[in-house]
Amino acid sequence: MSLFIDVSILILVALMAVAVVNTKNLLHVVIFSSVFSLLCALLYLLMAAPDVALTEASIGACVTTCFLLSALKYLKDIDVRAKIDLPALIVCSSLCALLCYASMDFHGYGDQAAITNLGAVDYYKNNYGKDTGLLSIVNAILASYRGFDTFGETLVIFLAGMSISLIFETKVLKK
Amino acid sequence: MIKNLVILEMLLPILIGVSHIVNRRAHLVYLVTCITNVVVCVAAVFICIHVFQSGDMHYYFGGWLPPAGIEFKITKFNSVITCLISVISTATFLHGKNVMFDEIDISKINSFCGVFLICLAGFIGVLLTNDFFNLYVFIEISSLASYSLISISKDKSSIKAAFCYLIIGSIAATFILIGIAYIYSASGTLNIDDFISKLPNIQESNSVRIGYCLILVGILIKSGLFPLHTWLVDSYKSTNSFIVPFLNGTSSKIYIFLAINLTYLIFGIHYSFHHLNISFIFGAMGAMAIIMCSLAALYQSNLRNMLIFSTVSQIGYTFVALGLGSKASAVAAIMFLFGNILAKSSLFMLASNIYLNRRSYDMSKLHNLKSHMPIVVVLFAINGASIAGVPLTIGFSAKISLIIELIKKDMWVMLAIVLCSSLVAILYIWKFMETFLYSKAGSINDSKRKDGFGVYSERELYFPLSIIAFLTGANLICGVFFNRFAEFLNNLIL
Amino acid sequence: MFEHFPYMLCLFVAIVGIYGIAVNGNYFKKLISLGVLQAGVIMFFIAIAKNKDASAPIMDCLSFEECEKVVANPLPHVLMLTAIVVGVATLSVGLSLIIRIKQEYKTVEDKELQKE
Amino acid sequence: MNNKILITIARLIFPCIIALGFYIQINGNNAPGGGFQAGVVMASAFILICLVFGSNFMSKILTVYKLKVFAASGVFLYGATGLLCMLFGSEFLNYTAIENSFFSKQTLGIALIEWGVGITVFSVFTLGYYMFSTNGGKEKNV
Repeated sequence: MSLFIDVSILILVALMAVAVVNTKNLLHVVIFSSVFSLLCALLYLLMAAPDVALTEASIGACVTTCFLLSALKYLKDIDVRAKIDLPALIVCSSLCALLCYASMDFHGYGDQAAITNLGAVDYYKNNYGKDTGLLSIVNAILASYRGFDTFGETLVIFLAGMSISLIFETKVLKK
Repeated sequence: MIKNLVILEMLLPILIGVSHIVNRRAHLVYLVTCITNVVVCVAAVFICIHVFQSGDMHYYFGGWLPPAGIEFKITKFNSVITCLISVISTATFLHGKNVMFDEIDISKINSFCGVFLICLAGFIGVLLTNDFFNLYVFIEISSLASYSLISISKDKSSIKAAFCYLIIGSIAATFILIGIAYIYSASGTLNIDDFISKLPNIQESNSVRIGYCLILVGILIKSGLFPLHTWLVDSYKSTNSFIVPFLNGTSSKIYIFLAINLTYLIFGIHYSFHHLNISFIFGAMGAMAIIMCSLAALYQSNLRNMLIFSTVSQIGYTFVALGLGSKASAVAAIMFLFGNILAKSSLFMLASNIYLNRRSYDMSKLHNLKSHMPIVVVLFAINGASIAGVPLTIGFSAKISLIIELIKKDMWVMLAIVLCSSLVAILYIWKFMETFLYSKAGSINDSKRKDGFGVYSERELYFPLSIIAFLTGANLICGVFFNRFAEFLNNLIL
Repeated sequence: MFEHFPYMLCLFVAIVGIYGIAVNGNYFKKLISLGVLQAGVIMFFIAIAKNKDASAPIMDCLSFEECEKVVANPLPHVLMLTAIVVGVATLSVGLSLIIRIKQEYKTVEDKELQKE
Repeated sequence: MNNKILITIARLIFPCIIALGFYIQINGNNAPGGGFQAGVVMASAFILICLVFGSNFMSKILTVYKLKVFAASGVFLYGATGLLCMLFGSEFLNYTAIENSFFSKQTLGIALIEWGVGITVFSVFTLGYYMFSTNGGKEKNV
């Protein structure tokens, strides 16, 4: 039953993705991308990933939509809709078929005997409490086991801030 | 103690780069960045010596052992490349004081130097890391930093080039991420050594094969191989000339290192050349790169465009050497890598100095350079010779070892391509050498030249030229002692 | 075949993102399609991490043996927190570049920008 | 934008959002939350102020330079915590070195990390929105 719910939400998300890509008016594209992010957040919640759902909802829906809407002030709304581009369609569908064929080797969706559940994850499950004293395993991995990844990611955010201020301040008015 | 040096080499540029936001005095920021670069260079050399004496070094972040935590693995190969990257970044910074203050306005220099240092730390991270997802994070750090570095220049088309580079770079990084997803789901681990030990029993599965191809495609896009090189040409053509030697020496060359690492060290020669035949891909794209871009370089009248197209054709040589699938061909590819990093970065530095003197890259304005800047012309000749493959330089020894490999594998068509393209390389280098040496009748002679609107004569550029002379000297030393250099490279890859 | 269906849908969303980047001439829509591509990849990772009727990887006590429960694989969740934030960082840098392009070139269409 | 309704609502909501942000930050150890989500929630509070009261009012509270210094201090806090662990003789980012009686096992180091991330995310997203809405500080609308 839960597989059926996940698949139905996934189909909804896929339809919304097609809508985001094919809409003509830019304002509609921004609204659709916000709805797309919200549906993704719901999907992650159903797939037992509340941390990722909270992040996707807050970053994907809230901040990205604020940035896009405030950037729309500079761009005019109407854009000509691209007619169906056949070569691109063929290449993309063949790539999709190739990737889907390769994903047949995966463990089934939700299969607990998957190889990804052995190895490092067993180590995390057995001594997250002894090592870090946190209840949430995700935050234990995020902060201490793979803390260097999070440091790199903080750097990415810092770089985004610096790049925005570098790119915008062209002719800074001397006060 | 040496283990903490690895972290110093990695963390010092980040913390100093972050702290540049606070102080606004441009000259102080420039000085501090130069010192940081020199310290990183010295640390890299120490680590390199230590690794050569006592074998590989492992650094476990947070004290967690590999399958659980993230690990840095410093082998001979990546410690030597780290030394080279930090030498190039130090040389760019020490040489580029006039160029930087000329091209970038004062208010942006402190953020520029901050982003530059974080970009350097990102490149060092890409080289040293031994964890797939950490590799993706550092690729993202270094490319996000290079998008904003490229977008700063007086020419407005650099903004458009930076945006195209952002879109193509993000697609490449997302391909690498999908590849990591396939490899993670097939092997269950993110650690590279762990994956190598698990590879034999999951070789047959499709997801490892597709994951390998996706990561390889992402790396090829980022390294600027021929059909996927448009972002590289546009962004180097329009960006400020301070950053081009650094990016040419590091950004595309690091992804060539990743390609060598992926095909020869992680997946091994047997898997990549017998299970899936990538020698055809490398050979075909490399050959196209050599033909198309050497001819394109021939028709350029702009000095910098010529250098950019010759860089793309040099990348083609490296991938032709990589496509042959034997250890000796990998050594030839690394030799091309060394030669291109040293010679091409100094050529771009020379071009920026010529721009300082003549205020243009166009051939019509570069006549009779020998009377004003004799040293620049001599250095241009030596480095051009290394690119074209004239004896006593790294370029020559790389071409010779490639030709030997081609003859061994009796690929006569490829041999013909390599030979005639090195002839074309000599032609387009000589075309610019000729304009430097002889003054055209109608060209502006020195009496009428308007000195003074920011034109630098050679007397003011002695210090930058000594930096370039140091790089050229390294190039010559490695070229002259060819056999010791080849044997040194041989034991890089065990 | 049916239990691999979620993976295929996630990959379909990623491919729709790539198709959007290739087809749309407007730089703004290219950037949003890039966001769709990255969202597709994040879904793909989270689909790998799912276990049958698993709950969130947040435990009730400090040792796994005492409060045993079927838990989703926490590692891809951590990776995807990083991937989401990287996607937003790239999007905001791309957006600032688009605004500068609009101010310098007065247009954001690919065809008109190629002419220069 | 001196619309009375919006201003009164904004005055009411702002402290609640900030409180929610702090809750997510502090409760990150035992519930879904942490540095990134808390930083974004607090940034959305300041985006609300920028929308309702105009960016002039906003630039009085948090100028661009202050936001940049906040972002730099967040990353510095992260790096300094890692270096602190190295000073006590263990590897980079190994928080067992800075264990404390009040905080159980590694929670002191993890709390410092999360605060560093929260500050950086908050200041970068607020700076980003301010830059987008006022075109880099040049068009300060009301």
